[in-house]
Amino acid sequence: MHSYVLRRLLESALILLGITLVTFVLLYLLPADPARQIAGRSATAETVANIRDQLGLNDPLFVQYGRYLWNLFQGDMGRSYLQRAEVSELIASRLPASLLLMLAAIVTELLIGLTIGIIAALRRNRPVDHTLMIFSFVSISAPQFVIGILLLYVFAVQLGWFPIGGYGTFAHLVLPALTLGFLGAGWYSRMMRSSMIEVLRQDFVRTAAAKGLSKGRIILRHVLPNAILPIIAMIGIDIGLFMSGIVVVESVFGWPGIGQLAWQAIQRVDIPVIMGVTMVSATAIVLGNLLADLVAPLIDPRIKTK
Amino acid sequence: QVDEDAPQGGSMIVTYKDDVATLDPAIGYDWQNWSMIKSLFDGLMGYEPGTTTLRNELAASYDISGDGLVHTFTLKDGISFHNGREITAADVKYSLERVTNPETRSPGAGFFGMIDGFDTWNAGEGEGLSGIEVVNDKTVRITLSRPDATFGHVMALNFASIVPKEAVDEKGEDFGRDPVGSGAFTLAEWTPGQRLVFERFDGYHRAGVPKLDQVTFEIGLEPTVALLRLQQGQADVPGDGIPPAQFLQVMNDPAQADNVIEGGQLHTGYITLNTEMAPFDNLDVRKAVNMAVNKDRIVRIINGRAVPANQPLPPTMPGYAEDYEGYPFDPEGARQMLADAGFPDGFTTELYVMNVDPNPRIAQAIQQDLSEIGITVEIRNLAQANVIAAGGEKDQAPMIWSGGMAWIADFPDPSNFYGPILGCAGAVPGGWNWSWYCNEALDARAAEADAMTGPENAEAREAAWRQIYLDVMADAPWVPVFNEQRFTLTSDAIAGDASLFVDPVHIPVNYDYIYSTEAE
Amino acid sequence: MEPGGTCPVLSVRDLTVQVATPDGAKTVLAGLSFDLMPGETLCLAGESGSGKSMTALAIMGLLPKPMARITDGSVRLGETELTRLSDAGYRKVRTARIAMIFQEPMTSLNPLMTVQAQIIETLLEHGACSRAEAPVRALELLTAVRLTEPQRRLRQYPHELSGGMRQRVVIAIALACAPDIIIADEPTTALDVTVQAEILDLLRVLQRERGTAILMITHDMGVVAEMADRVVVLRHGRAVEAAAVGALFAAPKSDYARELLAAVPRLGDAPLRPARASEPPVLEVRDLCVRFDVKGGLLNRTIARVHAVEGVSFDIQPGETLALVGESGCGKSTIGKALLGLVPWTGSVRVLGRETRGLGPTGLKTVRRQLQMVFQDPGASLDARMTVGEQVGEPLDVHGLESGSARTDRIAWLFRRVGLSPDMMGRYPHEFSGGQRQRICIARALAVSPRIIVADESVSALDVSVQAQVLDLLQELQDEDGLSYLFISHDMAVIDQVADRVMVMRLGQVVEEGTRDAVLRSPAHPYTRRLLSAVPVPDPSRARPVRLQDADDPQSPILPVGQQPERLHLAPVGDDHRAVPA
Amino acid sequence: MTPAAADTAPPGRTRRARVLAVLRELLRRPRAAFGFAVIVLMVLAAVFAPLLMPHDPFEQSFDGLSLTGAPLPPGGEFPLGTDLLGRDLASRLILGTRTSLIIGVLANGIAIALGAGIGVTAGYFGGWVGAVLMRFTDLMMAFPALLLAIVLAAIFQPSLLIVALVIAMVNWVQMARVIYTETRSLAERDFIQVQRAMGSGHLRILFAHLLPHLSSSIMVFGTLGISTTVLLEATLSFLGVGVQPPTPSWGNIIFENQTYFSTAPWLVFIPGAAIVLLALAFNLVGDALRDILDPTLKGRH
Ligand SMILES: Nc1ncnc2c1ncn2[C@@H]1O[C@H](COP(=O)(O)OP(=O)(O)OP(=O)(O)O)[C@@H](O)[C@H]1O
Ligand SMILES: Nc1ncnc2c1ncn2[C@@H]1O[C@H](COP(=O)(O)OP(=O)(O)OP(=O)(O)O)[C@@H](O)[C@H]1O
Ligand SMILES: [Mg+2]
Ligand SMILES: [Mg+2]
Repeated sequence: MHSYVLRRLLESALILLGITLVTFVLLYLLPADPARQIAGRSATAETVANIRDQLGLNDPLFVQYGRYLWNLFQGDMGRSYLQRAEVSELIASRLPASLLLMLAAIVTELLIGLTIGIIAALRRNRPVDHTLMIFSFVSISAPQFVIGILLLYVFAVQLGWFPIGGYGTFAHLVLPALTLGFLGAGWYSRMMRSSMIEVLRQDFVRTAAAKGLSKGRIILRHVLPNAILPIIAMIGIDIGLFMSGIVVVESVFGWPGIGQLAWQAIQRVDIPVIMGVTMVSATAIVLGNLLADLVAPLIDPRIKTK
Repeated sequence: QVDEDAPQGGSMIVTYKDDVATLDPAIGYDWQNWSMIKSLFDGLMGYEPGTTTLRNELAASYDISGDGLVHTFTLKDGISFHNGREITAADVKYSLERVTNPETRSPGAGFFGMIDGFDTWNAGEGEGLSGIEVVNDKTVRITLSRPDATFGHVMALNFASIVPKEAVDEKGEDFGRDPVGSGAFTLAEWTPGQRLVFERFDGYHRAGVPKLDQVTFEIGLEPTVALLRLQQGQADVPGDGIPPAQFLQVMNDPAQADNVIEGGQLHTGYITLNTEMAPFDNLDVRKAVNMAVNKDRIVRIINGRAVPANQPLPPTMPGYAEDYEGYPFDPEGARQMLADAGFPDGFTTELYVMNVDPNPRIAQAIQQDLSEIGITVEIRNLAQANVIAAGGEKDQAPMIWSGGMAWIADFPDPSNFYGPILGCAGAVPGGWNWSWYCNEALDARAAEADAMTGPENAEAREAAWRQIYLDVMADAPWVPVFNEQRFTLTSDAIAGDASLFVDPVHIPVNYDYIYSTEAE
Repeated sequence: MEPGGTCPVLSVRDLTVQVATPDGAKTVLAGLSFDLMPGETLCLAGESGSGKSMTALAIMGLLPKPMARITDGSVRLGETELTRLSDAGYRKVRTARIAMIFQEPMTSLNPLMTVQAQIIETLLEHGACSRAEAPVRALELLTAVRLTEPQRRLRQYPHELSGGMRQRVVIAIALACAPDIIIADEPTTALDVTVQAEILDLLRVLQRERGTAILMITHDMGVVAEMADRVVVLRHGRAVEAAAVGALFAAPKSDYARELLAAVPRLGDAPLRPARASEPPVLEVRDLCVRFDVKGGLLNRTIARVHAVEGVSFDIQPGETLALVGESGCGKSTIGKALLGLVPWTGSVRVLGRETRGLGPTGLKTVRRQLQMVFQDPGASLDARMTVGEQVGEPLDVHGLESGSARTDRIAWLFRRVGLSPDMMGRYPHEFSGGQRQRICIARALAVSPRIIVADESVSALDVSVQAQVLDLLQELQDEDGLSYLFISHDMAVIDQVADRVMVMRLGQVVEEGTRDAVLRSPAHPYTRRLLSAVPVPDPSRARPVRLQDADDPQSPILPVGQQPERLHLAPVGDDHRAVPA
Repeated sequence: MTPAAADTAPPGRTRRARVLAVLRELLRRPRAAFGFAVIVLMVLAAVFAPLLMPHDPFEQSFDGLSLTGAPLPPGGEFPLGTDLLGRDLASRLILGTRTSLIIGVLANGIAIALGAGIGVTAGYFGGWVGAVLMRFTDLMMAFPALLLAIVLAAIFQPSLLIVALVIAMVNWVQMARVIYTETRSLAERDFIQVQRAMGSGHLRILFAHLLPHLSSSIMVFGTLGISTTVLLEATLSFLGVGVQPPTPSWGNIIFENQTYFSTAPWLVFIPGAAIVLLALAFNLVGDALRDILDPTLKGRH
């Protein structure tokens, strides 16, 4: 088990290395000059050249990459070109908020999605099922901005149950998590539904019924845990989707997460920040997948991690 | 006109979508932190609140020698930084050398090019700016290498703010996170991505200023949401303005419309026509394009939040040519002109545009107008950095709509619209002169105009600049489209002279002079 | 055993069950009636699809909804009329008064719950004991079903147990609330003969100890003979005959029962196999080894090996059948797969004199034209989404043999060859019975006219009557075309019918080999003897030996890297008969 | 199951006849028929757009805006209202069907095919091929897709093809993961072993035997992917990769106007409804098709 985790960590590290390389190359190819972004519109050509020189942007790609890696290994992610602050600090100040939101969103989408999936599977091909299917497609197709503002308008402005955006308390968390969760719920409900239908056909469900167990218990203890297995792998994948999709929700709710930072950095070619955010989100994704793989055997004893 | 005796006390909340990049006056160069820095720092010069009139700020007096080359500033007495230390002439020299030091990588270094010794110092050689001389504790003498009428304005730029060396040395690159200046406010709290809190600086050199005890900036709020907050009484000024989508809604509601203050802005939105790329190397083609764009309709598309423009300078800028008619909107004539220029069937070209609303919409309007005269325009909808990069290449972007990146003057002087965006200096790879328009005769005249220093020459200088811009228009490297108006929405909780809410150098509002209606 | 009282514990009258089909309702049980007396074992026998499981499910109230429903009749449990019970009422009956053991022990336990949790859950649901007592009760139950190390088993998950152990757990659950009746739906079909014998013994002992009535469902007349007090023979949803077991076996009244009994293979009365002249063998296997790596560790290196097959050697002559027997997991299938190059192996395999070691894909392809394999489960080895005609034709396409109308003709010929009508070609596998599916698999194997067929448990999943048909078919093919078979099975009675020579395997190695008569009539190795004694004998008059055994952990063929299993050596014990000295 | 089970069509029926039979079966189910009708209508709308559009979809008509520059609500001359430039929304939606169908069906299709292909290959071959492919999948999953889009946008001329490619590159990953796991278990099943024993080539095993069994998962992802890709296309257009203005697509109509949803709801909700309808239609048809094509479910309702 330990060596398995170690091996997976090693693999993850390699993947991350690959990602730094690809991202670096892409940024190098990007036809936008960070030096000009720093120098501003009044700068002379010499000033720009001078800045390029100072930042080492004139060096060959591999030299720049090597330097970046070397610093990274020493725990130095560099300083933002535009904000001049340490990238690690910029990220550290925002990461907790991002993780919190992501966690809440995952919980929300699972709560909504799985509930709907379960009901739909149990009422398969009945009107309830069809209605829920339409709901899941609507939720998948809905633009987050619109959902966010609608929720905000109804629950924060009209009903006054929650603050109008911001960060800090549990009340602040509810609406953004709901917005993100709403989208994911559509996916999870569809997958949970088919997974449930599959499990409901299994022999052991019939055995459970033959034991005289109540319907609720059969669903909760026997069907659900088995049906949820394929979903767990999806949660790992989900983290990636959140990392890229979180920007809109963050800006609607004034959530001080990493998405905003990334978005602004990409807009203005702030390479150290882009690299840093990419690394962090890639790490989150890779760890998320790893976690999913590690959690699976806890639920399913058949999966041996050896 | 500004009520200097307004009561002190109270607080206000300003909202912003984007986080504040930095509060280092040598580095901050976007409209959001521009006025924040103005409230945290002071330079030798400043502006009368709500106007474009220069006044002495930290300087008690400002003398210019007859030839316009030597500028002598005397500091006020008893002025100190937020850390309590008294400001001396050495701080002025240090601050100006810091901003021009290549190591600082300041985007504003280029403004100080007229100071003697700039070229060597900025190239990383020598020991500071030779043109700056500390005469005594209170007096500093700055020698220019050429006479420059804009120097007073340059000294009022944020980049010329006075900073304490010990604080900069201590904080290093993090000075922008933890600024120490001598402005009306001090930074009390900065939670990244969430909020900044400014508090009154009790030792401020102007009595009775600032009016407010506290200004809170709530960060990360989408403009639509900021508006909701304001409507709920949870914010006082939406820093990003009224969101375009809600503009009409607000203006149609008399209660809210009452709280909207409209004003001009030193801004021009324009289309650059790359004079180095065919077919825009043909003057008639450029003129035809100028005649084809229906500016009235574009203004209507953005709900009338601008006025049509016909020349580079905005109307509130000295040197604006009131009686200039510009190119008339005349598609028929434009088509004829195009045919005469050898393009009876038009041609196909590209229009680069930044991808933030309303710019793509404006680009589509332009596209439709040009299609009327047979020009097929393909729109390239890109992130800001990519558009800027394309503009800096000689042969990449035939047309660029400047919206979102458009020129807003750094200081209220006509020269500010020329150098980087219309002069030869900007027409280099990586420059901001996206039309690649380079008229050396005009450049020479511009230099001459800037050399006309002193109040006695002001009128002549203005006339010279006016003519320069009219001559630029004769070559039609741009299609000036509109000058954006400012619409500032406020809550009832704050007040002040209307000019403070559309202050030309403080966007969105002049934080120092606005007061709270709840204050005694 | 004498039936206890005179008042039946369960009484089924005129039970009629219908299922919905596209062509309207179909009656799968028509007016079935029988009584189950306290303490007696009643067997429901009949071929696949005759409605046996439907009867069981109908009694349990577990008919698949909304497809199937009881349209008529009554099921009385003592005084209670079950068909009129509400859902909640039924729940109180299930397991508390009637418990059920399902056919598939592999899938009838929840893979995610420990044994203990699954037992306790039942106890608590029916209030059989308090939460605190539950673990103790669970332990008692496991001890009662003779599981070794019951304490440890409680904490294990189903996948950590062998099939026999799992079935014991299922039985323990069934016993949990001391029910009046246990319904066992083919409880041993999926198990090894030896394990089957153990489970049957266990059921008998438990019944004697507790006086539970058992309704046993099976298609195996051997099992019927060993277990039943009375028998009801079902066909097409109707009872064809109901009689005491002795009477039925001695003098079956209905034709169908007679037919069924005649089809039962009996150990020892197989026909003589003609002796054959020694010819060059079609298949020579020398020192075949198959090992699977078990990976692990930081660098994912091999840390252990499964020694699935260890140094097996044998020859097969033209027209000869070599039978391979042994318990589950001893490496029988793996040998078959190795011959076809489906798993990595070492040693030497010569097909028609040609060494196949080191052959590339094209070389293997020619080998595969000579050697084909028929897999154990005909259902699983057919692609459910392709018509059977297509599937039989596939080998022709793969080997580029026929195309166009010649191909169609060939497929039709193959269908006729295995006794199917060519107009079934357009159907899908699920539209066939098990026996028919096995015929299709055989037809597919025959498509390329191979000389040798590896038949891996080809008849284990089939009804006796169907089994007999398939065995006849194989025999016919051998007689006519001189095919050779490597016949893998664990059923001694079947092997007795078809084999020329027999090879007994254990843990990847051969423990005994020789001619059929030598190995089956005078077994030398104790393991062979155990296998033979476990075969249920279809003769109710024979005394039922009680060989109670604990289910033990099967020995493992997995050894750490570097460790080799001890090689066994065969010593001659008679004419053409060798065994490992005991 | 008795040997004399219900007889199906005679052998030797042609492919064409089979397709027709499936189609007939499809149309017999009301929900599937509805879905099918929606798809057909949308395809017709895309093909015959020029004939169907009530107005010129590019014309920024002066009557299309109110005096203050607000778009017009549905009704009157513009049946579905106008957009912020005064263009007829109905016409733009009809024309946008082209892009959105191509993206939702084609680009999504490529993504699904790529994901299924990689997943199935990795799962079927296993070993180092599988390891390399799955590590590559992990890498792609963790990779910032937006960045890729921006770089591509800046380097290439924007076109539908590029969008389709970018979407495919971003969206295949989840599919690959899921299919990989499923293939792993399928590949162990007997009927695949039989194929190997028979000497069947890999292609035959992959396409004739594995793929049909994966169709159910592919269907779930495929139909869900329709909405997501149509919306993703809008994001990409915004970044400059996708179809460029003034060419309409449902996604970019929503995207351009989403901030106006409270003042001009028709600009967001009508194209939104179109996307939901499209995805739903494919889902209904897909579900039915799966049932029809799964021979074990034949005839059950
Ligand atoms: N869900 C169903 N839909 C339609 N027919 C069904 C269904 N389940 C069972 N049947 C039919 O009911 C009949 C009886 O089936 P049952 O399972 O009772 O047979 P069995 O005697 O238990 O056979 P086996 O020995 O194969 O288990 C069969 O003809 C079968 O085809
Ligand atoms: N691909 C594989 N990887 C690892 N171990 C395997 C593999 N295939 C088979 N084994 C192991 O090899 C041993 C022999 O398996 P095999 O399938 O040959 O048994 P068998 O005699 O056919 O059993 P059964 O009667 O249950 O079919 C078993 O322990 C099994 O777990
Ligand atoms: Mg059955
Ligand atoms: Mg086997």
